[in-house]
Amino acid sequence: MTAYGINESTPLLRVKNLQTGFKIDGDYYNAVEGVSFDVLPKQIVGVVGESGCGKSVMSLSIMQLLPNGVGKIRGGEIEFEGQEISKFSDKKMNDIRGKDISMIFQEPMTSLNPVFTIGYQIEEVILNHEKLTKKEARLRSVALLKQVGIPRAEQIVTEYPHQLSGGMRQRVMIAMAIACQPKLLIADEPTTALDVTVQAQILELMKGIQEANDMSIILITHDLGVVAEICDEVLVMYAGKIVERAFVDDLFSSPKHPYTELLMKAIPKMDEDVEELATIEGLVPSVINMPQVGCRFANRCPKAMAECLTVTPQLAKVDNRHEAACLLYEESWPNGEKRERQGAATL
Amino acid sequence: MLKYSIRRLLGMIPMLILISIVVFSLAKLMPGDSLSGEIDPLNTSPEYIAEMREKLGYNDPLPVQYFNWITGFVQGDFGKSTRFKIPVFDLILEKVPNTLFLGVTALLITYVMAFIMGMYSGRRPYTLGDNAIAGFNYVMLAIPSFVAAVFAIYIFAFQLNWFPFAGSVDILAQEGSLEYYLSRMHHVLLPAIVLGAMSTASYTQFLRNDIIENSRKDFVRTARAKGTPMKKIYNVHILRNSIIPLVTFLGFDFAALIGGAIITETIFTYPGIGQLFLESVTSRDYPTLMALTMLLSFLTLFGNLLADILYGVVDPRIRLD
Amino acid sequence: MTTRDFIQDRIDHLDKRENLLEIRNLKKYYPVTGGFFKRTIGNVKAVDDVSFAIRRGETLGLVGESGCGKSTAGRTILRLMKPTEGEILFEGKDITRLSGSKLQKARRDFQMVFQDPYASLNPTQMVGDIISEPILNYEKRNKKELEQEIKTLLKRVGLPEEAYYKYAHEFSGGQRQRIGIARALALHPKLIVADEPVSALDVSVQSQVLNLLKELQIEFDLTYLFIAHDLSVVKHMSDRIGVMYLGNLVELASNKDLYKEPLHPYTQALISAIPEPNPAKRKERIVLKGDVPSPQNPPAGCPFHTRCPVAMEVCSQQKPVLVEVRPGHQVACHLY
Amino acid sequence: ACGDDDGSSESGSEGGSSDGEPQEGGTLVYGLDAPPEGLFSSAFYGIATDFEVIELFDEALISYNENLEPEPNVASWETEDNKVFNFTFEEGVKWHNGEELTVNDWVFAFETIADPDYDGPRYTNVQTIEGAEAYRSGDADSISGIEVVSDYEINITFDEARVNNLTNLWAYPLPESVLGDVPVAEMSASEWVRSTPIGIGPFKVDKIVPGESVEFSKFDEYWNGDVNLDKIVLRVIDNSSVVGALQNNDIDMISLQPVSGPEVEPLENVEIVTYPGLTYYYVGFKLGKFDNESQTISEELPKYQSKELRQAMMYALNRQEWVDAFFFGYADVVNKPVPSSHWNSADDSELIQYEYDPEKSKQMLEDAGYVDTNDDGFREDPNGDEFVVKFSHYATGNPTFESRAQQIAQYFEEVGLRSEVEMVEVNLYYDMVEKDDASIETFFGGWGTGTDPDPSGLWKADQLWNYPRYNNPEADQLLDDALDIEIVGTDQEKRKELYVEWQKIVNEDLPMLYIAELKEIKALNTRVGGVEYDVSGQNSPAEWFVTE
Amino acid sequence: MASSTTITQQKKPERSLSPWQIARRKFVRNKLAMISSCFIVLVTLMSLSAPFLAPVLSPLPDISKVNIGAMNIEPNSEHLLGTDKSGRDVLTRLFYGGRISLLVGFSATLMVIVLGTLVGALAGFFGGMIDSILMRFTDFVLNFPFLVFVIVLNTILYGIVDSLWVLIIVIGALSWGGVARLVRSKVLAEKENEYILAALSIGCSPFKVITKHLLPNVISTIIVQGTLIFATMIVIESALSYLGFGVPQATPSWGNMLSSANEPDVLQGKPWIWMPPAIIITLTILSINFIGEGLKDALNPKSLR
Ligand SMILES: Nc1ncnc2c1ncn2[C@@H]1O[C@H](COP(=O)(O)OP(=O)(O)OP(=O)(O)O)[C@@H](O)[C@H]1O
Ligand SMILES: Nc1ncnc2c1ncn2[C@@H]1O[C@H](COP(=O)(O)OP(=O)(O)OP(=O)(O)O)[C@@H](O)[C@H]1O
Ligand SMILES: [Mg+2]
Ligand SMILES: [Mg+2]
Repeated sequence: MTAYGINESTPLLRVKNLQTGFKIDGDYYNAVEGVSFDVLPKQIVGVVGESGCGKSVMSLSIMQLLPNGVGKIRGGEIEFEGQEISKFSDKKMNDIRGKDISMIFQEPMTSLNPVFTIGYQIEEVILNHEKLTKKEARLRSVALLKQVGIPRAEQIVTEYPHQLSGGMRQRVMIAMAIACQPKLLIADEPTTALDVTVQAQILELMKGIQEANDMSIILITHDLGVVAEICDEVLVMYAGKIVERAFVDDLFSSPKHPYTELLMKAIPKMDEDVEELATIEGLVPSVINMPQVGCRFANRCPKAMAECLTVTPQLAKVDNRHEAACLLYEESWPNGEKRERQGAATL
Repeated sequence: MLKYSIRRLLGMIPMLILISIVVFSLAKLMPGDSLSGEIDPLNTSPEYIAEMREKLGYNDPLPVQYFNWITGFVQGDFGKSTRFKIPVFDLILEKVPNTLFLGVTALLITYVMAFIMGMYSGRRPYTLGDNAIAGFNYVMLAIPSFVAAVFAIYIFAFQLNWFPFAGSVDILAQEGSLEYYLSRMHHVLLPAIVLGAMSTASYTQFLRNDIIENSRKDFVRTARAKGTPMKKIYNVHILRNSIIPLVTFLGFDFAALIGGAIITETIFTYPGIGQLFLESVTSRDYPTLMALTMLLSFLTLFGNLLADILYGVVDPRIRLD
Repeated sequence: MTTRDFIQDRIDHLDKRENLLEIRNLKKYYPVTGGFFKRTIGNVKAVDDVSFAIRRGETLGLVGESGCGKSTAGRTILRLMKPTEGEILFEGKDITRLSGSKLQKARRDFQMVFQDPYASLNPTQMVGDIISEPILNYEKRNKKELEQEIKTLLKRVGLPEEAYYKYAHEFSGGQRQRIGIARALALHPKLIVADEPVSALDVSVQSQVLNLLKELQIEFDLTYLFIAHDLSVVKHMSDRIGVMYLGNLVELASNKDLYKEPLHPYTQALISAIPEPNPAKRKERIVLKGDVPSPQNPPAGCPFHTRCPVAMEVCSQQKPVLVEVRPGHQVACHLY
Repeated sequence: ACGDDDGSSESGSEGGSSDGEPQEGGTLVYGLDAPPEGLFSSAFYGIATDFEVIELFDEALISYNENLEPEPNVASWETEDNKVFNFTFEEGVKWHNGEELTVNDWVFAFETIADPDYDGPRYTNVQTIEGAEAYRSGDADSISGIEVVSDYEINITFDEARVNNLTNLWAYPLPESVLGDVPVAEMSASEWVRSTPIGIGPFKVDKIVPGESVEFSKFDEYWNGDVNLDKIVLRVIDNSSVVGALQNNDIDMISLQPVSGPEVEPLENVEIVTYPGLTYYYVGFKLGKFDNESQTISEELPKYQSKELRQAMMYALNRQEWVDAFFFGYADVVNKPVPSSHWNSADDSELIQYEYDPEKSKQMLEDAGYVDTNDDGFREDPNGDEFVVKFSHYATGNPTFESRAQQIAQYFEEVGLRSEVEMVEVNLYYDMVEKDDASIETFFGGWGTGTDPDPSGLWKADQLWNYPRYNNPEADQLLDDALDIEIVGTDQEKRKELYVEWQKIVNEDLPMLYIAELKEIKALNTRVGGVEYDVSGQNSPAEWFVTE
Repeated sequence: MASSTTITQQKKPERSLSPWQIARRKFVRNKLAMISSCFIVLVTLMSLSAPFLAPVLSPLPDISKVNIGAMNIEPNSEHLLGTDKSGRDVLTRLFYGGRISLLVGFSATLMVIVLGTLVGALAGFFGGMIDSILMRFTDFVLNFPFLVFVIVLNTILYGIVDSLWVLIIVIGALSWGGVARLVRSKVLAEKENEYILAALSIGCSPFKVITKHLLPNVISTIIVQGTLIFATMIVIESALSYLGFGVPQATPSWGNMLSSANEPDVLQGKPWIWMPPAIIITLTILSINFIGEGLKDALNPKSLR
């Protein structure tokens, strides 16, 4: 894997060639196929892509929270602080989960257990990892709630999730996630279910906490706007693979992969009047009939060439600030094999 | 909650009145009365029967009879059993402890068994153990209670001789002694198991499915992400949620068990409300029959209320006011 | 005439066209029942005194946070619900009090596109039946002809002819939404209320549907009431935009005016809260405090004063009314 | 008097194989296959089951021998005219509460039963005492026919001289010492009747678990000799469990239903004892309608008026086969409505036997004009109309009843009479039969008789319970004569002659087809001894014993 | 070029499977449910053909006749399951009994489903006053002690109407409450789906909305419930008959065949009389439950999406 970028510090998390599959009718199908990336300390990495492209599966793989018996890590390595954790037992993972890496999810409505008080649920994570008395844990959770900007924290700890609004629940989730000062926070679409104004509040909050706690964040979203707002670096995923990786500014100023490009053109902009939006025809292939060779985006790609169906592009540095997996770039051809031009035979 | 309960209790009144009218009309529509079975030249004469009919008010106009009955009823006077010649209230009171004991034992067995099996199956779905439990439960669900009772007596009382086949206690045991209570336990066990078998099976499957379903919920993923061990997740997070519907069944069970006891008690000759009920039908003991019917209706209504209240207690999302 | 010219032409002529739909003081309250006897113990004021008009061929956008009453407004206007108060005039005719078969007849002219592409199609019906049903509700038709017509329609909304024989569960969200649009179009209605038609869709698919809706508008001279919570989508689609907050219309202006010069503090906050997908254009953001109050007991005075960064004394006492502060730009705020 | 061919071997039979030396001590478990109602007082009980319990702790002042003739027990008597009786009590007879039994307890019983508030069914047994009616209607403070001579002697005067005054008389005392203060209306519900009853028998009640079991223990002050057993435990068990319970030695003795007989017979540890019963079954014809107001038969129904038809139907029945199939040898075919064990029962040699003879039956039907005129395989009536024997039977949960009825109908069909069976719910059934409901044409019934051999109550034209509405003044006269002291005096032989005469008439007239009389069946564990039965019931429990 | 062929294959026009067809496929693949269905079909066929089968299988095919000479015969080659106390062939009676038990079960179920669906759908769809009235009435029916009502009504109507139909009507009339509630809640839930609103907006009359849109989507629930109710009805029939309050004794049904186990001699001594009905009831209920489970799986709407 080619290290790129300017930051020389050692990565907090290093994912190498991750492959995660699901058992469907007895066979395994990979929903994440050979994903590699680094997360550096204090970095916010955004992951974008259409629904079903494997963002959640990838993050669940890191946490080893894949559904039991159905989902499985089938290859690759996950290094956290230099430790290879992908083969850890559940017990060993429990020491990491919630403490070193924590996670918040998309649905604040269902991610909290409806029958326990807010206080109990925050204390649980604290008591899981630290030797504290109940009382101390309670004090800590009140403090945490205050930190995430919840008014009346002393009272809220005795209340149940259904008594809170969606935004407040997401704050509770964040409080829970940062309770043990984790080094890495994985946020899987944390604001998708929220209103714009509330979303803005939550993003603000996450950014603030990230700075205060010096943690890294993997922020999963399908909203390019959100990425642009707070991320340092972006991974663009398509059909289980990373198709582009870049610093935020670079990605938006000059997207390299046709997919990224289209994605950005498809969003209506506030300050521009376009009569017609860009569209991507067709659908993300489902995990069961994923093309095994060639570029997975080829059948939807306006710039596709004949080779796109036969040659699998590799994620490679296409310029010094950008990685992409597209045969338009010579670097993406496997084995450094130079592309033999065959005319402009587009599909 | 108190206010809610009182309101609900008051709300039952119209329903109970309606039921009482129907019960009364039905009883009156039934052919024959408690005296038509008493024709027996050894004991009785036609004059006696005619006289008793008059004395018991069977010849009054129906609204008068209803009014007399219902006014007495609300004052706790359920009338006098035409068969046993004692106040129905006393009669029922005499049988209630037995039925209650049977019902509570059945409930206990049901819940304990359902919890043990359900939690095992829920944690390990589609394993051998789960399949075995499921198989067992399907058979339990399929055997009607009277068939089960007959089989149980045949096998456990006669062939294996493990349990007594009748009665609620060994008369020789001294009341109050340990032996007495053991004997009661011994007597109640088989009917209780039969009575509870069906619910045990359905609750087990229910709990299992609920646990499986809950284990796929987002909050379980959250708990795992917090580093909570699987065992605790099952025993605390999931169970606490799965208990909710199960606990509310308690309210319905309350009435259902007593209703279900009719057959079981009869087959096991276990002297309780159920047996009394069936006998009062066959012997046309209307005061008893009507009182029991009202009691069962009330219990059903009360069970519903109880279920709702329990729901409010165990599920923080429900607020009763 | 190119499309672009056509659109320009349409916009130019909009001002001169008559009102297709006019809403006056529309209110829709949901009763909140409680107690054993199910008495009404309160009201959710989902739509509280809203007035506006839509001209023929125009697209009016409605934005606002979740629960502010957008869907309720849309559904009440289409008389899928009985309004609590107010008047709905369609082509000058009062349809507020219609019911039964009269209402059924009137429905021909206004249709709806729904938010949830999964829940809005009957899973037991074949796509062909879904789309032909509205027509058969009003006319007796030759089966063969109708089938051909439906197939043409399917093609028009970008679905293959074979879709006719398929069931909804075989389609993706975007395709389902196209089916929903085809169903709405089948009767050639004059007005279409689109209730968050793209909020359940992916960005890539969203743009397909938005483009389609725009094309169809021109082709069939449709009038849209376009509801969405995403301001940028609304802006892309609409000629004019209404901003709703807690059942009230707080601002109504043309597309351009609203973006360039939002007058209401809520609109300002809303616009600033939209994540800007261009890091180069990062801007100062107004972050609102707190959550949307419950519509069951909305705050007295201006509904927004609890979260308003510039709230004044008067805001908590008096409810501002919608006034035209600039030509074509109405706002309900004490600042103006 | 029990002149049955096999009767002697059964009547007075003794139970248990351990008939050797009586042993002291031990507990006997007595089974009941239906729960008692809990009215454990002879004055109040309603069903036979309760009486079975009462018999274990109480006894009557007068007992009956195997010919159902009264014998002195606690009381002995003298009379000259069958109108005034002088009774003398044994002295030193103790109630279970230690009080001594005196004639006042008997008077108390009479007054209780004659009380207007009395809600039991025994008034007929007191009614005939002079002044009882007046006492009951409140016109008198005491019953004038009762004269207490001393604590142990009492004179009782009846309203008229009858031959059966004694057998009809109420013969159980009530313990005034405990019930004296209880208002009569509350007596049947009082704990003295329901939970702590006392009597004068060899065992006293220790504990009652209602509907389930009763525990008795030996009464040390029993007046009449030694008591062997220490305890008797009475247990109620379900019908279906009887056989199993016997097999497992869970119960020592129980009354069996005939159907259980064949199951119990092979059991090594159980012995079956039978003795003649007092119940008989019949198929009745509705010959008329009864008017309750005037107490007369007001209307004659034509369908079954032909005696030849009835006799032909009798010949059509294979009663022996039927009895064997459904009663397993625990019943005998009868030709008369008087149980064979009664002293007034006619010997079979004097009666028409109605042996099964389908050919004769068919011939008789032909002769009577019942021929198949339309070739449908069934006979029409003499007018050529469809003739259907509509046969009603009561229905309970017991499926055997339906088979029994069906089989009888099949017998009729075999001689060419089209038959229909209708099963009617039992409570409804007796109502319908009693009210002469039009849908009842022929019906199945059973009567049990008491110790009094007089059949008047069931047979005379002015009696409600004469269900066939049999109206034969000649026969009624015979019944009246047999009770008329002017005619028969105290001569039992003379009475018997009249009864036999009567039986000959009804034997020929056949207002009902007599089917069978039942035997009582008891199952005894082989460890039980000292038990004896005859038609009057069992011997005193005092004599029972168990061996280990 | 594997991928391109799959693409062309997918594009081939074909009439696709309706949700019902998918459900049927899933159901057919469910082994347990299929075996159970076969069993039920077999039992039904045997019951239906009892009059034809009886002369073949038994020397005593007439079940209405008592055969005094052939009582209590143990199973042998002539009487495969023996004879009962009336000398009637147990196997033959079992077949005939199936007719009654299945008939009662089926008719009562039909009645329950129709009544329950009607009440539940009306209440759920229209809501408001109609809902209140119907649901109060349903509560009333539900709260009524079932057994009393059945026994009493059955006794009252005895002899007035053919008792079999009395039983069916009584059971049916008293058991629909649960279905009504279920259908109502299902309708309420389904009503929330936008396609109902869509149906209204395209001009469907309320009647059409209920019958064409609402019911087809509720029907799977009803079908599943129907199977379970069918089982319950068979149990109720046999329990009532067992207690002597059901089908008259003369008509064999599984329940009243079993009631002979009540007799002291049969339970212990003649198991061949009561065990066959006991076993067949159990197996039937078991099969129906399996079918119900299978249907529930197959009709699960989640699998459609
Ligand atoms: N439990 C599962 N069983 C089978 N397949 C699954 C499972 N979970 C996810 N998948 C498949 O894995 C692929 C990736 O899913 P994933 O949830 O990671 O998508 P995502 O990018 O997070 O989408 P979204 O934006 O909708 O959350 C999808 O095609 C999905 O069908
Ligand atoms: N049937 C109903 N009964 C009672 N209250 C309702 C009902 N439907 C909606 N409401 C309430 O009315 C308010 C407005 O709802 P509405 O659905 O119109 O909002 P919305 O703006 O469309 O929200 P969203 O963006 O979530 O679709 C909400 O508070 C909602 O809870
Ligand atoms: Mg996801
Ligand atoms: Mg909405």
